[in-house]
Parts: sequence; structure tokens; C-alpha cells
Amino acid sequence: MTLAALAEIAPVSDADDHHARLTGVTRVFGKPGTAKCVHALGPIDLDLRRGEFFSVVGPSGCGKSTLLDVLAGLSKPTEGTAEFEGRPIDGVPAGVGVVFQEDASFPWLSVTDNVAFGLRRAGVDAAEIARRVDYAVGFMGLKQFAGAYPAQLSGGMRQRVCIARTLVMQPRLILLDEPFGALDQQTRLLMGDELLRLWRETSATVLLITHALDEAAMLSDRVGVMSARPGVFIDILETGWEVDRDSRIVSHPRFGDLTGHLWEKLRTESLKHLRDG
Amino acid sequence: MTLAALAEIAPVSDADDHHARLTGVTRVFGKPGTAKCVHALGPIDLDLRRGEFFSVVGPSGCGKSTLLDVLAGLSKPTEGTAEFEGRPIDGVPAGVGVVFQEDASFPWLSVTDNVAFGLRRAGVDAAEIARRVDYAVGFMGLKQFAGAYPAQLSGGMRQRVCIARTLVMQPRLILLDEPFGALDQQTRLLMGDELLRLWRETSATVLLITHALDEAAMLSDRVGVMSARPGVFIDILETGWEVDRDSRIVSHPRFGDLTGHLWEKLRTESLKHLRDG
Amino acid sequence: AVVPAAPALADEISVTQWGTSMYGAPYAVAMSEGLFKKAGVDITSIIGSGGGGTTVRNLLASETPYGDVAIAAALAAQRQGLDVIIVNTGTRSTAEASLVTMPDSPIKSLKDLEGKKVAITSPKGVSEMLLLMALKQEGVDASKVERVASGGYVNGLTMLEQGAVAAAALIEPLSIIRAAKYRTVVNYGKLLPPMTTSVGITTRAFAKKNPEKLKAIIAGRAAGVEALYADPAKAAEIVGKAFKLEPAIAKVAVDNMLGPRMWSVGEFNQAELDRTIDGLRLIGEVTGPVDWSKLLDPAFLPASIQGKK
Amino acid sequence: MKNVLGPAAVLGVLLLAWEALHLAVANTGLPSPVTTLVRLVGLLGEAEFWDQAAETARAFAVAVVLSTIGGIALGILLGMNRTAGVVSEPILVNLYSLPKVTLYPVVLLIFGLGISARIAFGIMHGMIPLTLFTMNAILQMKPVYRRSAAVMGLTPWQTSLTVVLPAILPEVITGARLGVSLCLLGVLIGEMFASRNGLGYMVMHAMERGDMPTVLAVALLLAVVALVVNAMLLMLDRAWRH
Amino acid sequence: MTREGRIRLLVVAAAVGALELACRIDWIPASVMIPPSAMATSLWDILVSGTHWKDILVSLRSVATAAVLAVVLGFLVGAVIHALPLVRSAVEPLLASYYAVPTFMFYPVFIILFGVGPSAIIAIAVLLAVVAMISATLTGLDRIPRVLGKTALIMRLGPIERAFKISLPAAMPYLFTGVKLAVAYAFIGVIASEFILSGAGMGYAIAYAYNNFNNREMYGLMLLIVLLVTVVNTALDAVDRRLQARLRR
Ligand SMILES: Nc1ncnc2c1ncn2[C@@H]1O[C@H](COP(=O)(O)OP(=O)(O)OP(=O)(O)O)[C@@H](O)[C@H]1O
Ligand SMILES: Nc1ncnc2c1ncn2[C@@H]1O[C@H](COP(=O)(O)OP(=O)(O)OP(=O)(O)O)[C@@H](O)[C@H]1O
Ligand SMILES: [Mg+2]
Ligand SMILES: [Mg+2]
Repeated sequence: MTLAALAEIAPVSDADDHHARLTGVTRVFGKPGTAKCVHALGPIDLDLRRGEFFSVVGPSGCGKSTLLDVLAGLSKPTEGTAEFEGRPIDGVPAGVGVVFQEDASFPWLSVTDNVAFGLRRAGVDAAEIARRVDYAVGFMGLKQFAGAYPAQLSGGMRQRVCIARTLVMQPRLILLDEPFGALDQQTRLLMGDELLRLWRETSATVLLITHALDEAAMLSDRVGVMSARPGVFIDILETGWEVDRDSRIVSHPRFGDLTGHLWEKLRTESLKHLRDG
Repeated sequence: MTLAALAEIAPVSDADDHHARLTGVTRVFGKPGTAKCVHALGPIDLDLRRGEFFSVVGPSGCGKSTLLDVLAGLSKPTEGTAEFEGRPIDGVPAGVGVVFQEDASFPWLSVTDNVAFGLRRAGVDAAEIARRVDYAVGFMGLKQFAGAYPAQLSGGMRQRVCIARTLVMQPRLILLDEPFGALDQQTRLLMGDELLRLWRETSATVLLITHALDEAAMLSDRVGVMSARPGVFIDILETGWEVDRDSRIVSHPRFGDLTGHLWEKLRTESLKHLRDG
Repeated sequence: AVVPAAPALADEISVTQWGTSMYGAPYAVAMSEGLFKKAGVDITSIIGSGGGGTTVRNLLASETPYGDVAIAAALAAQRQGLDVIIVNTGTRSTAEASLVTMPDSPIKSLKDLEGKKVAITSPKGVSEMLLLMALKQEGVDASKVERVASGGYVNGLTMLEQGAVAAAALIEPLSIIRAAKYRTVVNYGKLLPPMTTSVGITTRAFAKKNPEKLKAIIAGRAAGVEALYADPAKAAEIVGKAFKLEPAIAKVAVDNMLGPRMWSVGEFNQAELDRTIDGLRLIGEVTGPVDWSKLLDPAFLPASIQGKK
Repeated sequence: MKNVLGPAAVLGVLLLAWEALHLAVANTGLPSPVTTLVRLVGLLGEAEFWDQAAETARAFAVAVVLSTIGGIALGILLGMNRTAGVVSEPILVNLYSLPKVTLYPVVLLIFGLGISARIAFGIMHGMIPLTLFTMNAILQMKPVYRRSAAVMGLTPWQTSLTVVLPAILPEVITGARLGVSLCLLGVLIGEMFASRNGLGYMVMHAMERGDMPTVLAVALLLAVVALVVNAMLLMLDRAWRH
Repeated sequence: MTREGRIRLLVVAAAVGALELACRIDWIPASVMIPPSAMATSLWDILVSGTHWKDILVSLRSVATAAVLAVVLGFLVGAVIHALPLVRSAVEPLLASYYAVPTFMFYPVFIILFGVGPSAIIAIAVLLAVVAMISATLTGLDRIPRVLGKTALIMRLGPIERAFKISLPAAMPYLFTGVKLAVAYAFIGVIASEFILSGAGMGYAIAYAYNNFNNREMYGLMLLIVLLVTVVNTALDAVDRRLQARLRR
């Protein structure tokens, strides 16, 4: 398989198939024209296909988190439109779950209470809460820490708590903002395995933001490569993996091709960022 | 090229060629027999060849830093012997430079003063100090930040200051303990390029500890893979790269093979660590 | 508007050094014997305070703004434009104040203090005034006696014990409690002629609005003074209880005041007033002339003593 | 248990040092610890003492309640708006480090000599640290908590109650600990300077009479009470910070 | 000046203006408070006439002495406690509760020990201030990154050189926070003791003016203290901020 074949740009999928869609989205911070005005993102056109695993890679500060905020309804696009399941995004849409880059577990709650938090606020009945929390805690391998508090857990464990907390809400679209950024590479690859398992079991659409090329290459159906700020997609790559994959594919020859290709695209963009100190 | 060929275990090099050597080194913390006693490392046998670039990868807490401490003379082995340039290591040997995982730049000194710190103490004359500091600062791309204080720099920049500070002392053996652990992957790959350039220019022996398999695969002549605690080498891999390499080799097919092989060796070891939370 | 909040209890009056000094004895007696009630006013309790201006501030803030205060404080209040008038005399002797030294000290008289240090409580306070008056009376050059402000009588005694000063000001009942530890150099009550030391004051507005109540208070106090002189033993018992003093000490304290007739029934005595003003001039508290006509108002004194001057 | 033993040992050493001091400066009126304790026991048997203690306790309690409510409310108000917070912080810090006792006459002039002056003075001492801690806790709360709440579809009210409040609570408790201590200090200073009752007045009165055992007995008692109250808050603090 | 700085200035100016107005229209009676402008002229008169220079100097000298003593003692005690973990674990809970102890009540003891006068007052102030410095020293020594210690070893620094060239500068931002607090507490300790207990100094002068109904002089002196504290605080804060900026990583 040649690089040219890999780099084929994904065609815009037809309307029925798309789950979330950004059209001409830009985001500018501060008053336009003033010195503090930052053009952070866009214009971005993006179609997330229902059920796909889509990753976004890009240099630091290129607007990845901003993109996620727009999809999560946490931030309004300056221009363009964002829609989820056919409806324009206005406020946080039901059915969207988010895992943030920073550790967002609540230190004052035990693991179980953390995971149950959202369900309790939503007024789900107790038996159902118990069932779902049990499942999520078990799924994320947190059984033996169910009563522990976040301070007693490692960073990786805490991110699992946050993932479980999102998972119990049964989102149809899961947005993850560099959820494993603080972990070392080996742990990250293993967490990637669990993410894949979760994706397969829930059949949700997943958008993963990451700075790790190997993570993107290994986990995704498609990888979007962003330019330095203002971030636009300079490439969208189909990986062509089976649904039934795991971290062992890093020894697959195509994996090397993929990361190599991604790195080629990103090297100059990253250098731009690095030069600014 | 097959994996079998890659995985060839390095033979013990002959005495003239070795630069530093660990023989049967173990390190146990705490009183043996007590509950607090931790067998952190070993037994380790290691020969560092003069001028080679050797990387160590291993799961979290397997004893990598402990190994480095022994080589740096910061920690005495419980058993076994450590020698550098033919002499047993007792205290910090002259000619060894260390860059730590944590940011060790002095926040109260400017970049120039940070880099000059060691030289000033050693009583090198002013003109020579200026020359060497200038060179090192320029080499690490810090020219425009020469007067800045560490707090004004990004994490990557600060690590460069520490590298420059080690560099000016003209060490013959450079030990690096996950120096880019806190940086994102793309920045890390770029820093790797500079490390390679430095290694070629100084022709020092380099021992790099890292948790990033791609970093190890791309930078090293040899990669030592450690088991979970107590860490022992379960594999030592020759990469076979040219001396004149840079981060673009990540798209080389052998790069994928190397990382894949490393990951295969490490996956089970990392899982052991992850399970303990 | 920010209005000074008044204590809720009605008919509370203020007495300086209540509980520490003998100024308040007549009030204790009058309250205990129901003499205020007999005079037509119900005094339920006394607002005490450290003394000086605080007492005046307190009484200004209270519903029944009458108080027994040091004359210096009354003058200071008037000087600062506060609308107070003096309506009766409280005490007229300095018998409770003295100057002491260590038993083995070579200081025998005020003369011996030349070139030495003496502890007073605070600059421009009563203890300094009395010392200066006594020195003047004995013809000792005051500039040769260094006065050290100690902040309080006990502090002065500590300095004395540590040898930091040659003599220290002292006051009853402390001087009685510690009588054994020191030797008295001079008892001001014996050395200095009588002078007005405390006065009853009120605001002009209150006097105008409640002349009857004011008269009743003064009359009640006067009755207390008379009862005190009539039966000192009983008075000592009452004071001891009110001030939480041991009975024996209270007895001595009251007895010491009988000779110099410390408590005035209330009448004004120009000579005694002037003496105090002379003393206050010595410490610089009073500089200009004093216009008594604006300050004093004898109209509220009991008829029996109004004429006496 | 172990974390009581250490401080107890330190207190023991302090008592010994006191005794040594007493012996060293013999006859100057510094009572020995034993004398002081005897006096303290005596005091505890006097109705008069309890009256004064109740007076202090009342002022202290009201001051604590008011400064806690006021401090937290003001802290939240200032913390909700970054500009308000940044503007007011140095002013508050400056007020904190001001020797507030010099302002006591103003308090007296406004409130008179009653209990309200002492309460006001206690509040002046106790409220600022709480305001500062609460404000900073809100300003420095991890933004991701609020974002998480938004993503989970919480109403602003739910967010304040179930996320913001527990998130800032440890800081608030730390502030309260300092605030409570300073409240007590404020009330006592007020009583010492101008008052006719309360333990501060009692100490001042005893000082005037040179009654050192009483001074030290009351001071000791207050110190112990303050330490105990503080230790309890400290434990609450620790318990909350899992 | 930053936007916040300007707003702050405006807020303070508005508060002072409001006070001035409230006093001028007699909403606050003159017997309670005099207008800020009158406070300022009173302060001017006090400074020009020189009536209170002695008190001012006495207080400032006491504050300075107490602050220096507290900083030096606090640092030394802190360093010693830091080196003895057992002592530390015993002392630390007490340090945390320390401010609840009404230090002023021990004044008579200090008079016995140090005699009447500035020394006893300085002792109270030191007692109040020293704990802040001890705590800051402990924090500072704790927060020296371990890696700097290792770096010192790698550079083969001796213990003295290490203390002066690494430990001290690394702990400095924390130590300075202690210095800042120590100065503030020294101020509070000295002025408050003078106010309640003594016969000299600015604190006493204010109490005296209060007792003699001299509102004008009282408010002049109060203004002086507020200004002094503000100036000292602002200066220390500027240094503190600069040192803290180093730690922001
Ligand atoms: N609220 C804001 N106001 C002004 N500028 C902002 C704001 N939020 C983000 N920015 C700027 O927008 C740009 C994009 O920010 P964003 O956080 O989306 O980047 P990112 O790709 O997520 O970076 P990273 O990889 O570091 O997480 C950055 O330059 C950032 O400084
Ligand atoms: N001073 C010590 N006392 C007791 N145990 C120690 C000490 N230093 C390290 N250890 C233990 O020894 C083991 C190895 O530590 P080391 O820091 O060498 O691991 P590492 O491989 O560098 O880990 P990481 O990847 O997290 O940096 C760990 O389990 C650690 O807890
Ligand atoms: Mg981001
Ligand atoms: Mg390590």
C-alpha cells in the first residue's frame, strides 16, 4: 500500500450518515481589530460519521480544544454553523459526553460518587444508577477502587474515573480532549486499548484530540491533521483499520507508514510553534 | 530485515571499548527484611560503549532513575560494582553530566547565568566561560532568550537550558533521565533531533532514559528494555541506524518494526504496573 | 445616619475606675442601701471603665448621661467642644495615692529623688500630676527627677523591683494589698492640701430635660456619702462585695479615706478646684484660663448644700 | 492518637520551661504553673468567672457567626467576578495587615461601649481572612469543574451547590480557622481596651491589681480553648481533603 | 498601570470621597468621625509641629527591631525544626493553631522578663510575628525541589556553597512571604501593645488622643498608621510578586 493511497481525502459523507457537522466554523477571541484579538480556529468543515472513531492531531495551541468546545456547545462559533444529529448546536446538546484534558474528577467524592454524579443530578432512579455505575466502574477496571478518593489514585486512574463518569450518561457522541496527555506513552497505549473496547461496546461516535501521533494512528478510523494557529484541517487521513483492533497493531507495517505520514505533515507546523518559545 | 535480526542481543564489548560498566548491580531501599524494604533494581549488567547512544525504556517505577543514580554516583549499589572509565564510581565522577526528568533550571538566574553556573564555580577564566556559554546557548537555540529567566520560558525551553548547562561542562558521559517527559510528543520528536545533533558534535557517550518507545527507537544505537520492578534488562536491541539520522526516520519502515518490537516486549510489563493503580 | 448606639438598660450611670478605686464607694453604698430609690431614681448598675476619657465617652453614649469622672477628663471633654457640665464634686482628696520605694532603698524623702528615675503610669496622668505637685511643694527641682511612663501601677512596681526606677507611684487598694513589700516615701493625701479629684458631670441637654432625675442622682449619692461616714464598717462590707475585695482590705481602704474626708457630699469648693487646676497646669493639661462659670452648674445640688461654697 | 502525643509533649516542655523561668526569676511575681493551675481551678468555681466567660462567649459567638456568613458571602460575591477579585485583593490584604486596634476608638464612637462594639471588632478581625480565602478559592477553582458541570447539563443553581461549594470548601475551612482565631483575638482586645465585662476585661482588671495568677490562669485557659477549637477545625479540614 | 490598578484607585478614591461627603453633610457626626481632608491636615500639622515625632520614632524602631528579630529567629528556628522531623511533627499542629492564642495577655510576664518599655512590647510583637516566619521557612525548605539538591551534588558543591547558592535562593520566594507577614505582624503587635498597655508610641498616642476627646489628632495619627502600613505593604508586596513570578512554572 502506498502513502498516496493512505492520504486519500475523505469525501463529504451523505446527509443520512453524518452525526455531527461543522460548516465554515471559525472562532475569534477578543474584539476583532483590537490587539488582544486572537483568531484561534478555522474555517473548519467537518463531518463526523455516525459511529466512527475520529482523531484530531495538531501542534500546541492550534485550536484543538476550541474545536471541541464548539462541538460540545461550550463555545459559540464566531462564524459558520455547528449541528449535532441534524439540529443546530445551542448550549450543551443532550447525548454528548466530554472528557477533558485536565483531571476533572471531583476530589471530594469517592470513585463511585464521582461516576454517579451526573446521573443523580439528572434524577435517574437509584436502582438504575447503581446498575449503570457498577457496569462503568467495572468496565474501566476501577472495581477495587470504588470507595477510594481521587487523591488516592494515580493520574491514569483518575482519567478512567472521568471516562466512566461520561460513559454512564450513555452519550451518543463522545468528545475526548487529550485525555491521556499527562500519562507516559506506555500507559497511554494501554488506555488506548480500553478506549477502543469502549467504542466498540457503546457504538458511539468518538472524537479524540491528541498530540500523540501513534495514538491517533492506532485508534482512529480517520485522523484530521491541523495546521498551526489558526487551525484548519490540512489533511484528513483514512487509516483503514479493522474495527477489531488493539495496540498490538503498532507492529503492523502500515502503522509506521501512518505515523510517518502524519509526522511529515506536522513537522513544519510543530516547528512553527516551537520557534515561538 | 526480520525482527529476529533486530533483536540480536548485543555481545559484551571488549574492555578497551567500554566507557562505563555495571556488573551485577542491585539496589534495595530500606532495611532488608522489613516491610518497607523495596527491591528497586537489578541485578543489572551493562556495558556502555564509548560514544554510543544508549536508551533505556521500561514501565513506570521499574528502577530507571535508580539505575541512572548509580551511574551518576548519586546512589551506591547495594550489590555489584559500577565503574566509569576504568575506575570504580565513588561519589559523582568528573566527566559525567546529568539532565534530570524534573526541571532543574535555577529560577533565580537568567539563562546565561544558569548555563555559566558550573563553569564559574570551577574557576574557568571569564573569556573561556563567555565563549563556551555563548556556544552552548546558541547551539540549543536559546540566543534570543539569553537574558530571560526560566519562568518566562516554556517547559521545553527550560529543559534546553538544563542541557546547555550540562553541555558547557564538556562531559564525556551524558545521562538524561526522561528529559522531555513533560513535553508533548511532537515537540519531543523535535527535541530528539537536537539531542542527536549534540551527540554527534560532542561525540560523548549518551544514556537516555525514556518512556517513549518512538523516541528510543529513533534516537538510539541500542535500546535496553527493562522489566517491571525490580527492573532487569529483558532485551537489548541494536537499531542499526546511521550516525547521521534525524526524526524523519520515523517514516522509515524499520522504525515501525522497532517500535512494534519494543511494544511487544513492554506491553505485559506495563500492564503489571497499570494494574497496581 | 450613624447614631451612637445606646446601651439598652435605663438608669445606668458611669463611674470612673469602678471596682478599682474608692471613687465609687458612695455609689455602692447608695445602691445597696436603696438610697437612690429613696431619692427618686432607680440606678440599676454602674458602667465602669479604665478611667479618663473612656468614662466620659461612655456616659455620653448612655441613656442616663451622668457620671463621676476625673476632673481632667471633664476639662478635656469641655475643651474639645463636648457639651458637658460639672454638676457636683465627687472626691476631694489624694489620700489613696502615694509614692513608694523598696524597703532597703536609700530614698527617704522626695529630696532624695533628685537625679533618680520615678515610675509614673502615663504621661500627663494623675500620677505625674501628683508627683509634680508634691515636688513643687517640697521645693525639689522637677527637671532633676526623671519620670518614666510604665503604662500602669503594677508595671511601675515591677520596674521598682527590678531596680529600673528608684520610686514608683501607687494607688489603693493595690497599695494595701502589697503594703508589706514597699516603703511609702510620701502619701500625697498627707502632703498635699485637699483638692477636687473627681466630679459629677452630665450633658447640658440632659440637665435641661431631666433636672429632677439629675437632682435625684446627686441627692442619692450625697446620701450614700453620709451613710458611708456614718457607718464605715458597714460601708466597707458593701464596697468589699461590690469591688470583690477581701473584707479586711476593703476595711483598711475605707478607713484610710475617712481622715481626709475623701468623699465630698457634692458641694463645690473654689480653692480645691483651683488647686487641681494648678496641678493640671504643671503637666500641661491646662494652659489657658479656666472659665468656671461655663463649666459649673450647682443648680442641681441638694438644697441643703447649695449655698455652701 | 499519635498526633495528639507530639503536641502534648511540646506543651509539657513549655510547662517545664515556664517552671524553670519561675524559679530563675524567683520572687518577681511570675507565678509557677502550679499556682496558676490552682488559681484556674479556683476561678472555674466562681460564678463571677462564668458570668464574664459567658459575656465573652456571647460576643465571640455572634462575631464568629456574623463574620463567617459575611466573609463567605462577600468572598463569593468578589470571587464570581474576576475583575472585582483582582481589584479588591490588595485592599483586603492591606486591611488584614493593618493594626486594627487603632481603629477601635472609631468602633467605640459608632457602637458605644456595649457588646456590639466588641462584636463589631471581632468581625473586623475575623471576616477579612475568610473573604480572602473564599474569594481566592473561587478565582482559582479549576475551570474544568465548571465545564464538567455544564457538559452534564447542570443548572447554575445545581452547579453552585454541588460543584462550586464542595470544591471551595477546604479553602473556606482554612479561612474559617484563621477567622475564628482572629475573631477571638478581636473580641478580647476589645474587652481589654474598653469594656466593663468579659474575660479580656477580667485580665486587664487583674493586671491593674497585679494579680498575676489570675492573668495567667485566664490567658492559659483562653489559649487552651483556642488551641482546641482550632485543632477541631483542623481535623475537619483534614477530613475534607481526603 | 493595569486596568485593575486604575479601578482599584477609583474605588479607594470613591470610598474616601463618600466618607468626606458623609462627614461634610453631617450624616456622620463630627464627634464620631472627621472628614478625610481634615484627617490629612491634622496629620500634616502633627508632622510639621513635631509633637509626635518621638512616639512615631519609638514605634518605628520597635517595629523594625521586632521584624528583624522575628525574621532571624524564625528562620533559625524553622531551619532547626526542619532538620528534626520528630520535633516538627510535634510542633506543627501547634503552629497551625497559634494565632488563636491571645498573645497580649502575656504582657505582664514580658515586663517581668524584659522590664517596662520597648523591650516587652518588642517581645510581644516578636512572639506574634515569629510563627509566620517559622512556617514560611518550613514551607520554603520543603519546597526546594529535590532535583536541585541532586544538581548540587552533580556539580559537586560543598554543604556551605550548596546552602548559599542553591537552598537559600530556591527557598527565597517562600522566605520572603514570611518576611512580609512578619513585618505586618510586627506592626500589629507593636501598635496594639502600645495602644492597650503602654505609655509611649503611636498606639499610645492614639489611645491618649481618644481619651482626651482629641478626635482631630486621633484621626491624624490613625491616617498616619494606615498610610505607613499601606506603603510598607505595597513595597513588600511588589518584591514578593516579583519573587513569586519566578515560581510560576
Ligand atoms: N478564552 C480565550 N481568550 C483568548 N484566547 C484564547 C482563549 N482560549 C484559547 N485562546 C487561544 O486560542 C488558541 C487555541 O487555543 P486551544 O486551547 O484551542 O489550543 P489547543 O490546540 O487545544 O492547544 P493545546 O494543544 O495546548 O491544548 C491559543 O493560542 C490560545 O491562546
Ligand atoms: N528513596 C527511596 N526509598 C524507597 N523506595 C524508593 C526510593 N527511591 C525509589 N524507590 C522505589 O524504587 C522503585 C524504582 O524507582 P525509580 O524512580 O528508579 O523508578 P523509575 O523507573 O525511574 O520510575 P518512573 O518511570 O516513574 O520515573 C519505585 O518503586 C520507587 O517507589
Ligand atoms: Mg487543548
Ligand atoms: Mg524516573
